[in-house]
Amino acid sequence: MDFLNTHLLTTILFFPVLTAMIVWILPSDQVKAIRWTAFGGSLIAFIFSVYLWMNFDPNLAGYQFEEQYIWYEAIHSTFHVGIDGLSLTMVILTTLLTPLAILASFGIVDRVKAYMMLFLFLETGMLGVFLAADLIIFFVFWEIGLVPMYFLINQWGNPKGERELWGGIKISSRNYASLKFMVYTMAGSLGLLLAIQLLGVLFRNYDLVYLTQRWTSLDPNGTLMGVSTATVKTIVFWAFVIAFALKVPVWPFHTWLPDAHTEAPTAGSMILAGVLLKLGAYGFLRLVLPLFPEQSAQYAGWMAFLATMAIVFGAFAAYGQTDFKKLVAYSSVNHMGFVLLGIAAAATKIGTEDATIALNGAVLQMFNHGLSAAGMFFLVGVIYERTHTRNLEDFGGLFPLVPVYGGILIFTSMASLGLPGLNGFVSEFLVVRGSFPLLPIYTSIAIIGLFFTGAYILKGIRKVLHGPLNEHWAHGEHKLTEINLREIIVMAPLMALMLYIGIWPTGLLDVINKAMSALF
Amino acid sequence: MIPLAWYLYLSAALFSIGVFGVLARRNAIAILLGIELMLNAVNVNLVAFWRYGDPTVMSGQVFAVIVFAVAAAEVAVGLSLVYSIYRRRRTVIADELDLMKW
Amino acid sequence: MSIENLIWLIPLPPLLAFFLIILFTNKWKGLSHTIGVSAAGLSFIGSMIVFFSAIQVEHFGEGEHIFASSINWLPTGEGFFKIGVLIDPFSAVTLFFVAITIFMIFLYSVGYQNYGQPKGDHDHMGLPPHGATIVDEHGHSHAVLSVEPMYSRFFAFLGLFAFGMYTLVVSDNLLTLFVGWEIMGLCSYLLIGFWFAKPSARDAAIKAFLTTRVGDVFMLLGLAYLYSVTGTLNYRDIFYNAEVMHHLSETITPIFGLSTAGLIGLLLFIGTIGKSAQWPLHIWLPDAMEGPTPVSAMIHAATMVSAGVYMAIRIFPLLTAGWHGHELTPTMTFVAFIGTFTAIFSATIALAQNDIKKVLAYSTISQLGFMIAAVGIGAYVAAAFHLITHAFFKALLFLGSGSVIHGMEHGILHTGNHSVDPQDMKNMGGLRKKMPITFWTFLIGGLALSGFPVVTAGFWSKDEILADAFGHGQWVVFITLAVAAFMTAFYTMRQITMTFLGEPRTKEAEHAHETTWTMTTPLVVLAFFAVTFGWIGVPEHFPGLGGVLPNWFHHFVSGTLLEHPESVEFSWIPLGTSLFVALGGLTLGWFVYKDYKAGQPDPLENPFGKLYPVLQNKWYFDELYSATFYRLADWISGVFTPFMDQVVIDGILHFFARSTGVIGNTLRDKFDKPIINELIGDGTAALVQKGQVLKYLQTGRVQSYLFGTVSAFIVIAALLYYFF
Amino acid sequence: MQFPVISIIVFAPLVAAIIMLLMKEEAKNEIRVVALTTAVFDLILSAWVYFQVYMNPTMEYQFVEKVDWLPALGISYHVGVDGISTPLVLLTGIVMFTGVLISWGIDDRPREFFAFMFLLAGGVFGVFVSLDLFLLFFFYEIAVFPMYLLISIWGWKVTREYAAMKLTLYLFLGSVFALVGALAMYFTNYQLNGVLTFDMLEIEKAGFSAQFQYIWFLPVFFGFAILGGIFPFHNWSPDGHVAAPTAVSMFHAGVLMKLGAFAALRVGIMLLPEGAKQWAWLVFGFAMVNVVYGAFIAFIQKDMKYVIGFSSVSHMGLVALGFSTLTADGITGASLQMFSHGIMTALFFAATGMVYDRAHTRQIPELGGMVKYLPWVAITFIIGALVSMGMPGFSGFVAEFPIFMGVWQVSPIAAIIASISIVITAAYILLVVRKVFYGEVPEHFEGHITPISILDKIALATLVIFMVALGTMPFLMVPMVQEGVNNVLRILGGA
Repeated sequence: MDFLNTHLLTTILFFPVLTAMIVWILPSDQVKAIRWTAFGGSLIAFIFSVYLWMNFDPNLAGYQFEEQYIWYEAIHSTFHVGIDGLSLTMVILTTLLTPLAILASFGIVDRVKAYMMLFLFLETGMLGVFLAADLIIFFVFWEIGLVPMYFLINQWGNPKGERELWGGIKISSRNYASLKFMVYTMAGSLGLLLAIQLLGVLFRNYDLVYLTQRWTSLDPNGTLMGVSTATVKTIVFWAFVIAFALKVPVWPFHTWLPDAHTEAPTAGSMILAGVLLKLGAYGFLRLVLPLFPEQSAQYAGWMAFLATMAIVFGAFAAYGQTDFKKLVAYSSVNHMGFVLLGIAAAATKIGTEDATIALNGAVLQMFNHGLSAAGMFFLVGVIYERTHTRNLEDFGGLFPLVPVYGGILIFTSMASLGLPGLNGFVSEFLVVRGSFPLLPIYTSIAIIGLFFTGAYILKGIRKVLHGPLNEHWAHGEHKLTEINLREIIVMAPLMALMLYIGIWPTGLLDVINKAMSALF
Repeated sequence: MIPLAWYLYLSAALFSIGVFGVLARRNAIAILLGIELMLNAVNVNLVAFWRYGDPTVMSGQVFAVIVFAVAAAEVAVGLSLVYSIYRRRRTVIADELDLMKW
Repeated sequence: MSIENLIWLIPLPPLLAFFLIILFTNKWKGLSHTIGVSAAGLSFIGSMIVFFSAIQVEHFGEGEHIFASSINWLPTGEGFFKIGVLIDPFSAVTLFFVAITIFMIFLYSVGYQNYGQPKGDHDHMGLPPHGATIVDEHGHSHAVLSVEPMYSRFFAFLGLFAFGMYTLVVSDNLLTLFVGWEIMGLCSYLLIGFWFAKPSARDAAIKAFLTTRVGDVFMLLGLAYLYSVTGTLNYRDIFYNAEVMHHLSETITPIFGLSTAGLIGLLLFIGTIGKSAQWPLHIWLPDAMEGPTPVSAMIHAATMVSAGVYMAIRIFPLLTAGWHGHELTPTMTFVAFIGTFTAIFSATIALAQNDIKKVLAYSTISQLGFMIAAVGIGAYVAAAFHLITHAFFKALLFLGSGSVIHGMEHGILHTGNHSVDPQDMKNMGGLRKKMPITFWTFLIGGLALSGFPVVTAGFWSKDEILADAFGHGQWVVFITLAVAAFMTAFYTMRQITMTFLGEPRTKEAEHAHETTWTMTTPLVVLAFFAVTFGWIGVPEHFPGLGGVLPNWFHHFVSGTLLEHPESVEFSWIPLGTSLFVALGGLTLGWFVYKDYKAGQPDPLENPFGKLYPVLQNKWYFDELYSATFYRLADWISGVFTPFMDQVVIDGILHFFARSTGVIGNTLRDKFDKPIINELIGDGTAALVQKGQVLKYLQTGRVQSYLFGTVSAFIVIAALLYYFF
Repeated sequence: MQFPVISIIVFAPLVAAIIMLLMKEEAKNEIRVVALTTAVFDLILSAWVYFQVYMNPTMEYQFVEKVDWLPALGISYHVGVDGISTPLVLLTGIVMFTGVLISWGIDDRPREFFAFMFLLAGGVFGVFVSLDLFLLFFFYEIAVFPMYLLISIWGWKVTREYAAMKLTLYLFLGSVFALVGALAMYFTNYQLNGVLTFDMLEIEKAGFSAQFQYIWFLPVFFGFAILGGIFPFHNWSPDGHVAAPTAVSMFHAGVLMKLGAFAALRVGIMLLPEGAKQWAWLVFGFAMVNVVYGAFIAFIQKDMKYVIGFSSVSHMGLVALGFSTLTADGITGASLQMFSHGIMTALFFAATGMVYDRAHTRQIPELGGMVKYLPWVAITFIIGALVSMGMPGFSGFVAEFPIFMGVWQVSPIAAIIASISIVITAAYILLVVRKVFYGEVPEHFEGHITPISILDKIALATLVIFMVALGTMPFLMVPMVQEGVNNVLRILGGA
């Protein structure tokens, strides 16, 4: 126990890897054992993080449970992990969603072992980003996360579908999607890498706290490498922004998302939308705002513009889809837009009450979107497993066949629509409330964008559940079966949380709020 | 006493005969003999220079002795080579021995 | 238990009922409705306790004389955003009528959804029950109504709805009001689309949700604005706080030069437009009649829509900020215009409708227009008064119409001719004898709606509105409303005549018969209030009656806000007008329709001529919208966005991918192979060639080698000799 | 006189080679066993050396042995290792070991094959450890010469003569230049200090005139760098890779190219620091070309070995780039990159070889779905791919990151340009992985693909372990490298 108290973060961080190793030594044909081991492992990680939550003291500023080990002294980088209210929220989200995702993928039969191992590695990758207190460590995990995702999409993705590229080159769409995802994101993080290197060259140190205070205290009129500090900062700022914007993803860097989502396996999409997208937003909060207050303030307008575009066009695009999963995918663009809007607004006047409110909203929105998006993707997966189609036109009037599923779907959709009383509303309201005084125009447009959120959500329900029953699914071998217990168990915690946060967000928000007040 | 030059003439003559033998004769044995002559010519030189130089320094004679040894070994190897070739090719005519060609 | 805690508890029972039914008792219909009704009953009792303890408080509403309690909800930087409950005079009276109506709905639903009837022969979830056939002891098989397949679910939704409405009423701030507001939006979506398998119902549901949402987003904007200006959303902190209001009304915004208060009020009011189905967002309400007749219809026609007016009255100080009793502020003008126009506009449509529910729906819109107009001209007490009376008699009318339809369905099942539309008034007539209770209650409701003098509540409230309009010198408003009132009386009478009077125009109408007690009891109760509730608001100076009863309502409600509006002094003109329009409309309606026969064209068609189809088609507003907004949205989402994503953005990405390949090829073929290889590389091949030539030097003859050696030696020696 | 571990490491392969040549041709298995034992023995010893140095990293050379050889000419047998060469010795041990495992199945004159390979190995070891210029050349030629035979006899029928000849010409050409430079140093040192010595530690202190260094740096550096595959003298290497048999390619790309880079550092930069400073910009420029150019060309190759060959060009360019920055970061990174790339590319060639031996084609479009039959190969190849795209958590990142930091200090623009290669690398390597190992199997492969042997698995596993270990725990290697680099910096007069 004492060891646990001193090494809690590393335990949480590497427990999935440990589990993966155990999974590895299991014989490949023991599918059941493999599944349950993976699930159990991730569950234990979650229990640890709950324990972390219990022992976390929201009133302290700065990192807690810090650990620091020698890692790579040649470039003055140490393995430094720590946690504050912001990362705590994200850690909880990650460790909560991973077991659910694994449970959700019990249906997988093809190369289960590899699949589960990849998933556990993925979890470690994501956790690492949230826990890192050292820029290099941050980057390491940031990139590591890509690899398992790439293979999950590439290998367990939807085998059907072909994508016609230029010059008549045909490529199976899951390859297209995975490659696009991988290379695009790597290209995006290139700027990040270079920027990180620049910082390292300047300060011979990668510790976040140290970097922040050194970098922000640079003489703005001075010069770096013969270029004026302001210019350098601006360039580095954009390098960071683009890297994170790609991941969020912000319009117009979002096109990889629908492809990746549609091709990814259900659980993959859950994690992708639930956690991976948050990495970008987290980057904004953890690095961009603290490191570049002036630049952020200066270019907040642009960020807000992009955010608004994401909200509006995300909604429109979602409305235009006939593929259920694509619809949900675009909804992620739309929702994450609010996160960025909040961040951008906060950037304009960092430290004011409005800014704090906006940030609270943004972080809570990250958490909420994690819940609802994961839920939505899972539900899409549930029906896809049964019908093997995602085309909305093929459904219709399924409600009588699957009342329970229908109920869950409507509930989750409403959460994602931002219905008051469910989690989405609280965060969206906070964002709007915080942003309005700071960026009235963009906020107004964004709010009006909310209308279309409603439109596409209802379209989804309308096409799937309502309307005259599509007899094709009514009987015969196509008969649609009701959502089963395992799947309900996956949804239950998500729905419970949506409701709880919608009604009583105070507990969670309190942590976030203190963190935000301390951070900025 | 006899001037040094005479010895040199002698050895030069011997050497020339040796060279001629090596280049002109077609019989491998004869070529070997030619080589022997050349070596001995060298010996004559060495000994003569020793005698007319500083007799206290023995290096001249030492060299001569080494040359004897080398010559002996070389004859042995050479003859055995010739013999083995003869056994295979039934000839000792050097022109016909062009195995080292490409 | 203190009143405050009790208030907290009021909304909870229905919510509990919702979850209980959804999660557990879905299978057992009886258990479900027991839970539902008793939950509604609990809330009802609670509300009554609160209401009556409220009216016993002296100077209720002034300063601390209210019931309020609040708790921290959202941490915002340093402080907290508090939510809580508040009962002030206005919310007290609202609570009163809400509690009654909701309880009645629950009760009514039991009968309306055919509890106790057998399961339908071929009923499906999502479709209205088609009826069942039973075989009695004599072996005759009768067609009887069948129970709703989703009976339990219906009560669950009702519960959720009740929760929303109660939350909205008891909340002490605009945010929780918005919460309840949206939850009701969801319920209206669920209830209108209750028979989701009917495409019409499904689309109507979506239409309702989205149309109201248009208003909601603006309302949310207003909320954000108000919150960020004042730092709170609490009614008392804003509206009951002089210097806040002063500040709001003094500061000027860039938009239309409105004052901050005005702008915020406007934004919030757009929410009202959506919720209360005011023009131009009125289109959803008539379609909402697709819901299970008439309960869901009555829910969002009689109850939910009042939420819009409720808020409009709540934010009255914002709307009227900077108004000194004379000419209206821009915001007020806007509000008044919307209200008045809607009143007359939808009244005209109601004239030409044949669906018994549609008529009521449009009359509802029109009556709401009255209230909004009242708010617009600064007479919020009148608005509140009409809100409540209207709630009673409109609920009554809807339930009555439901009862009628139910009776008609009896008839249809009896004759077995399912082609007959049980809602079309042309198929009715003479139901007076068949269903007496329904007839009398419906009559009362109808008279109240048309403002039949003195006895009915509708008269007093409508008269007060007209009086205020006149008293504030708003001639346009006054006249328009008067005309609208006239039309109201006319089409109400038309409805009554076509439905109950005269002779049955179809066999079905002949075989219709009275409905069960669970349905008639609510009718009676509501009818009682539809008559009596008016008498608590009789103006002092009203001839004769004036002194008899104190104008309790005015005194009580006017305590809601800081400055108490003084009731306008009496004048004969508005009174005469309202007397005239009510009676005139009624009589005219009766004369026109009293001998209307089956198959005849509607008597109005000839005089109206071309105008008639326009009215029937609701001035083509649906068509207009679908031609503009819907199409635009479809184009953007279906054409423009895909183009931008897949062609433009992805195109750029692919361009990079391709150019990499191109560069690579060029480097390899144009530079690497030809230049690098040739210049530095392929000495190789040539050198091998040379080797081929040179090998001939190697004769393999010992002597030639030796010869070469010697000659070389000689040459070198010669050279050395020559040079040195 | 301490235990001469270095000499044993160096001469064990040579001795083994002689032993094998004396054995009967038919006794193939015995020969293989001998080879394997020697390889293991060397691996263990080099690991031991590595461990010793890791325990106390110092700027000085360790395990130094010095014996006069031709005192008259100042030639001595002088060997020792420092922080930079130790990892390379270990690398050679690993590659040698895995190489033997991989080529276990060679059936065409295994005796000669292994003999030559060990000759090569001995030479490589020698170069890495020798502190005497003459000795260095001596081993250098020993290392280069067997390549010709190995490629031209056991290589790929189509291009082997061409490739072998090309390679030999390039390398000898290069070494000639370098040799001239070396002799120039030798004699100039004699003029300056009146001592005839090839001992590099002496020559370091010679204090050559700046003029002299300016002149002689280029021939020396590029003479060796040719073996490191520096632009524009890179073309021999892809051709050589393609022609060479698997194990030889592993040696070739894994170790031999490092030989060039290492010698270029040891002789070029460390003995002629002024010249290095003078010409750094030129080297920098050429290295930049390597990096980007190699990546671009690899992107369009259809032959697996060509892809890997050109990726080696690109990665070795990073090494040269790192050296040419003359900064602590850059050189550290470069040294790490030498190790990392050695392991990685050895793995690549091993995997490719395994695929080729079974599919009899290296044309990427013709391959597919290998993961079904060769899961080990697939997985290890993928890990290699991650390394080569500089994925954090693997050795590639650990190595490339400091290089880029060094480049930043020289020219930010260059850093940005060079970084493009990372993305391109990711793209083409992923394409290879996807096409070769995934996707559907061409039907004529059905059933013809035999699983790999346990020895192959051991080999692959060994390589992977090192890549991951270095990637996740850089502190296992970095400190000693830093010490070595400090020594270089001391000479450069900086840091």
